[in-house]
Amino acid sequence: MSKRVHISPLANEGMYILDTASWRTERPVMNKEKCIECGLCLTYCPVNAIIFDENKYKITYNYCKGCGICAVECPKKAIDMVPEGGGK
Amino acid sequence: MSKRVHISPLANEGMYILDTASWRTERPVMNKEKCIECGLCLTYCPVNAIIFDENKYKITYNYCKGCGICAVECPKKAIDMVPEGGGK
Amino acid sequence: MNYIEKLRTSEDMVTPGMSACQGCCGELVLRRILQISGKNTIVCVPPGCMSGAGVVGWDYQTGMKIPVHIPLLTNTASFLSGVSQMYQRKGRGDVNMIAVAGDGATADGGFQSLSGAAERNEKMLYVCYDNEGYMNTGFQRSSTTTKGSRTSTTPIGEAINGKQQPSKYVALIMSMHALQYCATASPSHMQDMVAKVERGLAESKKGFAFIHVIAPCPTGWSFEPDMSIQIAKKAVASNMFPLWEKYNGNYYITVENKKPIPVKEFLQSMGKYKSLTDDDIAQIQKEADTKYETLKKLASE
Amino acid sequence: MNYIEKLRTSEDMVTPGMSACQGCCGELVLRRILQISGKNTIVCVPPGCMSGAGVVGWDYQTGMKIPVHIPLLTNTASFLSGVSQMYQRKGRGDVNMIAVAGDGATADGGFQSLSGAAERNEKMLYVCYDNEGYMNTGFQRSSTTTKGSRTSTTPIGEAINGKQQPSKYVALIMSMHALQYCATASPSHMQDMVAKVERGLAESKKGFAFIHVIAPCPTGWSFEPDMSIQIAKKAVASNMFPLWEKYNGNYYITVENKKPIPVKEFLQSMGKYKSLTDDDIAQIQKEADTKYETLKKLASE
Amino acid sequence: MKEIRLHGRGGQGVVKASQIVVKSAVDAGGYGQFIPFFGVERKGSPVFGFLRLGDEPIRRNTQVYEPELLLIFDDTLVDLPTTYDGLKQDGIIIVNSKKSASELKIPSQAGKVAIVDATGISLKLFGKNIPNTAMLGAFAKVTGLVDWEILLAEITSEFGEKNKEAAIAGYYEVSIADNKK
Amino acid sequence: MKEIRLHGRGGQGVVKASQIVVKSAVDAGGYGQFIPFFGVERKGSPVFGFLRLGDEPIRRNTQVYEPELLLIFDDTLVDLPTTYDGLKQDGIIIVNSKKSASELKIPSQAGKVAIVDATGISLKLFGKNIPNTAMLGAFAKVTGLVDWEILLAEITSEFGEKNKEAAIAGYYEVSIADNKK
Amino acid sequence: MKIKAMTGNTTAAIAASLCRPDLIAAYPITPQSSVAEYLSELVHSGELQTNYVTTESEHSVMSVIQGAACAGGRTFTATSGQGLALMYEPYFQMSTMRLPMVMAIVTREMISPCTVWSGQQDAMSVRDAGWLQVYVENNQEIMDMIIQGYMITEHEDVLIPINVCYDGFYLSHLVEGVDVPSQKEVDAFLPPVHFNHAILDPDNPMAVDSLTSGEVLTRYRKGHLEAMVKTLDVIEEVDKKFAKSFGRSYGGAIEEYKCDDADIVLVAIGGMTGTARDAVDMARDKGIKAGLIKLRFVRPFPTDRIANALKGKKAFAVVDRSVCFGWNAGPMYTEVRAALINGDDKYSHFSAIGGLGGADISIKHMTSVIEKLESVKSKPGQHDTLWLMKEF
Amino acid sequence: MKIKAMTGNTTAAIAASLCRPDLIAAYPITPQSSVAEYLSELVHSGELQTNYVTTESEHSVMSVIQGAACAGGRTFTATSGQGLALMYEPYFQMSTMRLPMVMAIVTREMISPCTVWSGQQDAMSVRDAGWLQVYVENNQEIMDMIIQGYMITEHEDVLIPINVCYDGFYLSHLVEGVDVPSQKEVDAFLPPVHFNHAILDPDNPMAVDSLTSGEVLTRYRKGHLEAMVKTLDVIEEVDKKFAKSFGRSYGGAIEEYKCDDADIVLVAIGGMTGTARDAVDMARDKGIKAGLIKLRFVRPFPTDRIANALKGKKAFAVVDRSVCFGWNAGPMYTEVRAALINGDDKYSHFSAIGGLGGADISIKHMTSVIEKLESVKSKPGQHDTLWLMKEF
Ligand SMILES: Cc1ncc(C[n+]2csc(CCOP(=O)(O)OP(=O)(O)O)c2C)c(N)n1
Ligand SMILES: Cc1ncc(C[n+]2csc(CCOP(=O)(O)OP(=O)(O)O)c2C)c(N)n1
Ligand code: SF4
Ligand code: SF4
Ligand code: SF4
Ligand code: SF4
Repeated sequence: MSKRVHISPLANEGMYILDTASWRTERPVMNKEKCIECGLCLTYCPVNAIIFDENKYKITYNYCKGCGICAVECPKKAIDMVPEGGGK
Repeated sequence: MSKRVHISPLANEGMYILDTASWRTERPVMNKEKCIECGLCLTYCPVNAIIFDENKYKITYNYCKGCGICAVECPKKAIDMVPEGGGK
Repeated sequence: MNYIEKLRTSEDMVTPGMSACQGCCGELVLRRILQISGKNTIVCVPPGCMSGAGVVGWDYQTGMKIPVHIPLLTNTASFLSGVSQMYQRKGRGDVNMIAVAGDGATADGGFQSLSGAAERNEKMLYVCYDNEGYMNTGFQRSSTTTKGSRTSTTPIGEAINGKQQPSKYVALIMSMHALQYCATASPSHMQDMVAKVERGLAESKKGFAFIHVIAPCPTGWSFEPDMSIQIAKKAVASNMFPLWEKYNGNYYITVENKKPIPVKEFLQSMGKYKSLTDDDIAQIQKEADTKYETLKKLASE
Repeated sequence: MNYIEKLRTSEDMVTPGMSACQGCCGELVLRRILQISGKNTIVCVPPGCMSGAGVVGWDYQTGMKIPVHIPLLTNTASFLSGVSQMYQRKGRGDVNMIAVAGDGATADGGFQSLSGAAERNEKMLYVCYDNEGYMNTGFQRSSTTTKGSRTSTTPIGEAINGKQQPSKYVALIMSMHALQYCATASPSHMQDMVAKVERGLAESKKGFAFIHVIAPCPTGWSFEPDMSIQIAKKAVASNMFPLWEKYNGNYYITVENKKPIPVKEFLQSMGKYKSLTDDDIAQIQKEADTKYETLKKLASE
Repeated sequence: MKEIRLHGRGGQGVVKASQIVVKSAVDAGGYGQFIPFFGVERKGSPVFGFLRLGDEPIRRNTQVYEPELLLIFDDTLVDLPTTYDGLKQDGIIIVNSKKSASELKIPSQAGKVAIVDATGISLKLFGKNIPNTAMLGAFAKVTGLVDWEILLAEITSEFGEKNKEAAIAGYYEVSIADNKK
Repeated sequence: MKEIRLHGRGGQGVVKASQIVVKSAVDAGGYGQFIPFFGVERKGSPVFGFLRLGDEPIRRNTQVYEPELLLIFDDTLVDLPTTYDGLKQDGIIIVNSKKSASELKIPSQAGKVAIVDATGISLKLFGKNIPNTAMLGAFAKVTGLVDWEILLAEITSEFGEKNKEAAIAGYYEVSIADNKK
Repeated sequence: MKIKAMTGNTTAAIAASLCRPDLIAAYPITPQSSVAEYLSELVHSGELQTNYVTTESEHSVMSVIQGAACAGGRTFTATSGQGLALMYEPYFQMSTMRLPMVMAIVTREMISPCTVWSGQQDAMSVRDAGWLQVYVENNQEIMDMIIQGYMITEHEDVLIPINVCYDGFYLSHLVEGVDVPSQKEVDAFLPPVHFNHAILDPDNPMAVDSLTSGEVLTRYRKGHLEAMVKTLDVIEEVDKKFAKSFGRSYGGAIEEYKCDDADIVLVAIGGMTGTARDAVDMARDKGIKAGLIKLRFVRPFPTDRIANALKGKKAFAVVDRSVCFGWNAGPMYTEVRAALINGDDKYSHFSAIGGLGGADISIKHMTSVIEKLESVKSKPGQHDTLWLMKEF
Repeated sequence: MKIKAMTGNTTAAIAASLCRPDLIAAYPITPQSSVAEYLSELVHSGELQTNYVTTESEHSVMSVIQGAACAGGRTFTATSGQGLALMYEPYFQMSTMRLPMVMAIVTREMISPCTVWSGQQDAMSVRDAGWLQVYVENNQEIMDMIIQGYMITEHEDVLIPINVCYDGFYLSHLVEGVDVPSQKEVDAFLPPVHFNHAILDPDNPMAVDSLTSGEVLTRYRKGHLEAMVKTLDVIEEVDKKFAKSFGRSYGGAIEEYKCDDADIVLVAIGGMTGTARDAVDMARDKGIKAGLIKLRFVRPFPTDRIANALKGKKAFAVVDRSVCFGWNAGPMYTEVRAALINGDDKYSHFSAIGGLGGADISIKHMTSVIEKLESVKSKPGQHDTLWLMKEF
């Protein structure tokens, strides 16, 4: 913890980030075959764990909480929730 | 002033009445000839200085402030505002 | 009994000599409401001209024949909620619970408390007498003050001319709460007002009733005291202050206004609008039209 | 750029790891709004789940890439008014001023402050994410909680069953203020929501913009986290949460609902309504119908 | 330092008049202080004010209990028990009235009594009873406590020419007599 | 008086478990006190609790810095520097784990180490990881600080039969070993 | 009676419900929320027959209650921190209208910095708003003082509302055994509500809180202050009555612990007192002649009892869980000093401040206070404020 | 400079406008209203270029200002009584966020009983909310302390908001000559606003008021208290600077009047001080060795200066225009007692309370205090509270 005392209470020493990935009991796995790149999963992911990279939608797992919204909302059922085998 | 001290601030020793009649510079005078006993003056008098007594509308002067509303609102112009000659 | 009979036979609950100004519609409204509600009433009058005029008494002398309290500017509806709840609890739901509050206590300082009580549908009749300003402290602007109006905090000046924001239409806002009864009234339309107070009281036994009454103020608005009722009439006639009510979920325009007079006629009848430009007047006209349009839509089948 | 392109190319302003629950729509809404507004933004997040989840930071670490403050539960709109006024004064009217506040901070504790800022037409975009309760303190009832809902202060009991009062429809109430822009939105209708946030931001440069967003809460409402968007969809489809906006004084229903599903379908998809009787449901149905009727009237030409 | 108490009714301009006296005193390089009484100010209700004038800074911040001078704007007020209260031995009373000193129940300790029909002046000039500027004229004449020219200038700049006239009328019309014991 | 510290994660039932221990102690006529740690309680974030049991009234109202016993509901927590902090010489550690003592980096001052797969028991019985009642079984067995019958009764009345089963499983499955120095 | 393990908040809720309130209004706030929740459960289940009002804010909570009290009702609420702050306007009016009630303050640190945790800053900062304030040590005392509270506040010589203040989290969330009296026992102890010295009632019309002149207002203020003085006796009287009925006694406005032969004395407030007891005992074991004053009532301030308890001592320190901003010290330290002006002793003394914003006050902290006292006891005068910071 | 006769409220408005505030927010309340009105006139006429915000309540006034201060703005407001009470929640946050500003408190008695008149109860009761508070004697001091106030509050060692408290009606409506500095003179004295220690700015993103742990919060509190201590020096420093520029000096946190050889001392606060000066002089004329301490700053409390000023005196009394409910005395009397614990003197002393709810404090009242002091000066110890009631 920084020993600096500001005059007013404020925070500007880096980002406060919680390890939300550890909450997952299931992880969303995208079936690239079925995916039509509609992007709905990205729009609905509360965590912004889904990114658009090299013209493809991809799930990242650093913060994905495993809520399963993407799987439910995917119109092509291209995302499966599979039990976590631990780790990220 | 009463020397009684209540526990909580409260007032129950008679009515607080201001001498609003003394404000009058003009007094409303009703012309009984013109009056059709419609009662509008009574309904509009903010002070309730107009009463209905023995089937007639009458102006009382104990508290009448002399605003002149009754005179303006009387549909028959039966009320005149006349300069106060002092006294009630 | 017609309304005039009612008024002439009912007892005045307020001290005969209270120091509201000559021609004050606030005084008129206060007396009428309490005449209708009678002795079996508890009334709250928050800080404002009415309480300032002595109706809550001075030292050990009271200003009413009925129990009266001056709550805070900010808590009339919640204070009265507590009283009302206790009376319901005691099985004394028959007692009328009435608040008579200015626009400041209603739409500004006490607005949250009011909205909360409406949401809880507390059993009371809350009447706002709207003189469009904080009169008791010297006519400062309130949220209900009409745009362009001169007040002591929105004076007429070289740089800024009167109030800059349009009026907050507190009646319509309140009507969008799930309350029991909501209405507007004008002392100029006494029959309508008496009927609404009676209905409001009846509905207040079931839930929250709100009545918004226009209360022209000769002192603040700058007109002769004898013109109060005339001014109120023009407010209605010009749709600056349309008369309507809402109950059982439905809106009704109670005094239809087929041929409204131009707002200009209303505005020019008093001093506080004397520096309005034609543009200002056009804008106020538009607001009045829109207001009435909205009400008509809401009141449509 | 369509809305999906916008969302996939814009930067997330919020800490990647915030502790909102799995499937929380509040988090979704917060991230989306700030993605759209971008770096040139100052945001206020009053006490509630979002600030509690870490977006205002902890000790010396911040939770956002943009300036963020946690005002009081009671003063978000007025605090932000002050910030906004200073930025106007500095000639920096380009900076987006955004509040993201729960229903408690909006319709209850902060309601007066909100109504006041709307009346002054302060330049800001105020977004209420409505999860119908005080979630951060453990799902107590709020004024927007739907009638019959179980909350931790309106539990299901032998004597009293859930919340007793209907929901306070804060969007419609706010729309009756003379504000710049007012809308409702749902995360399930993302395109509509993005458009409204964009319009709201544009309008916020001229005055007060208010958006009321439904934010289903798996934890408080008792449903599986993956159903959040489905629930939001049903809220819209059943007219529990119709989508509309008001600007330039006109109301528009933005997502017309010709064939609404019964509210029962919505209500039964979660635990908090599990003790509703058929009567309760019928009443909620009626309220939803009335709400939609009112909106249709207001939106009529 | 002179301690003066003013009595009037709401609407008669007691406060404004006193402020002008203080301004005049200050403009002349002297010291003055005025404290209005803080009741429920309503039209017609009795109004008090406490005025002090002197050559040294005035420090006390309190009401006047033992005035050397009473300025009474409304002769109906002489019936109130408090009006003459505390008047110093040989104190001066200036009263707006058409009545005579005896009708006004002037207390014995008064030295001088000055009577002016300020209401009459006001009604003549303005058509209503705002006696304050006429009273100021009488005050200047009777006490000499303020510079007459400065006072007139202040009155003119604050209220205009008509009021200057009223002040001048008050100055000349006031009748001063020793209080017969 | 015994001072105990509990470590778990939000959602694992640390608070509930501790409350049951205190209840059991009180029901048995003894004294107990539990203070949960007051952080931002969110799912998955580390949770602490401070438990005291004794035969005399417990007066202090403070956290536990030098526990005689550590109850660890989640073995991932042993990596945090604070978990083993302050453990008394010859103190006891009860940990929910499948791992061995050496993998758990048990500190040298520990006397006894008790390991139970409470998560395994919970998953088997409930299909999810709520290890608290199994941990209570292990706790009862290892420490003897609460009356086993009363504890079981409390668990049953609070959580039902399934949890009673879990507690019993924990009781029997826990393996206790001396910490090799 | 039956001993049950429960949290401080549950205890408060049960205590309130045992006193048969007519009306409860509450608004949730950490760490008070579960009081509001538990009471709503009792009401929704039908166990408690009371009018329970859930308002939109604490300002309205206090206002609703004020209305109910003006109709003669017995009322209850609980709040914390910001809730109390938002209540301040009607809070001040409640006491100056002399309306009796019991309000629990689940003490919380004040914002800013942003916090939801423990500390007594909220209650301490409003101690000059005319209420009675008692700070309690454990859950049993929460129970007992809420019950006693109604007897005190409704006592005809008192008629001043009372705050029962207990530490947020450290008591509100602490579970321990509480001797819960039965409804019958409480009914036997506490008479039904009966005050009506100011009442809104069509059968007895009056203006409550008419506009008041300075002279008359001064009389009301004087009456209020004198009632505070009398309250000091009522506190002792009710404590004795309570002891008779329930067998527990708290010694009135302060409690002295091992003070008789002490030469250094610690003053503690609220939940930290128990910790201080242990620390004092430990110091005694080491031969240090330490004693303890538990400051229970802060309003009325027990000036004389404190001065007596400290008479002849060498040194004292007050441990505050809040600050007095303009004094570089804690508020109770300042007031204890003020209590000592008439005595003959020259003390060594200092202020200790700890436990802010959820921080703990540990045995070591208390011991450090005692050690500092021991080391300065022969150097009369004021010593630096001791900040009880991070664990050593 | 030019001497003009004006009311205290006009003085305050002009003083504020001379300090070039970025934003003013205000809500009318008796007796403050004309401050809000006069400022709006300046703004509407175009004379004053500031953002003037008229809110729906005082809670929002303080909140709008807080927002503006978080954007680096210099701000002003004035309030009274209930307005201050309603503001309490953001008021506390303003100081603990360490946001500088000047707020005039036009002191007013607190409700209930219902009143709109003078008294210092409003400001005194919130003195433990972290603000600086100075009480002034006359209109000139209103002018000067608002200007000094900005220099003090924005001083880098301070950064704590300040209340300039002046008596409602007795100063707010009092007319007297005030030396009004020119804009140029004020500009030369007061640097443009420059603080940005906590700022909401997209070019420098930070979280202002993040959630904070107890340990870190304690550091902020400690910093706040230490800044209060430093403020005592800053007050003297600014007073000297001001004297250099304007030729008027107030002596810092307290002013001693004829104390040197006094054996009895009166302590006065605010507008009553002038009356006390006259009473002291009159007593001196009668051969009574009376002196006076004018207590200017209440926060930070000038403990040492008071103790020094009273060193060797026989008796003192503090005249409070407010009450301290739990002490049967006035609040400043209590704190002055606390200031004296380290000295060797045995004083005769008592609390005097007067001027509540608009009541006057007359020369006779002050004289009665002096006479009582004279009569008890050789009887060390505490004497009964003296209520300054109806004129004798
Ligand atoms: C919290 C608070 N702020 C300010 C005031 C001062 N105040 C008393 S009456 C009043 C005006 C009330 O206006 P309104 O309700 O419109 O009534 P009116 O005077 O116009 O009749 C104000 C601002 C107050 N009493 N309380
Ligand atoms: C004056 C005040 N009272 C109570 C609280 C406690 N509190 C903090 S967050 C919160 C609930 C906020 O609810 P809402 O705005 O709906 O946001 P949500 O938690 O649902 O996201 C409450 C009541 C507070 N911070 N301030
Ligand atoms: S499971 Fe939830 S958090 Fe993870 S990627 Fe899908 S929507 Fe996002
Ligand atoms: S003049 Fe006015 S007060 Fe008098 S009777 Fe007519 S309406 Fe009433
Ligand atoms: S100022 Fe206006 S509202 Fe107030 S009493 Fe006078 S006329 Fe009535
Ligand atoms: S409780 Fe509800 S609103 Fe709060 S973080 Fe969890 S899901 Fe979101």
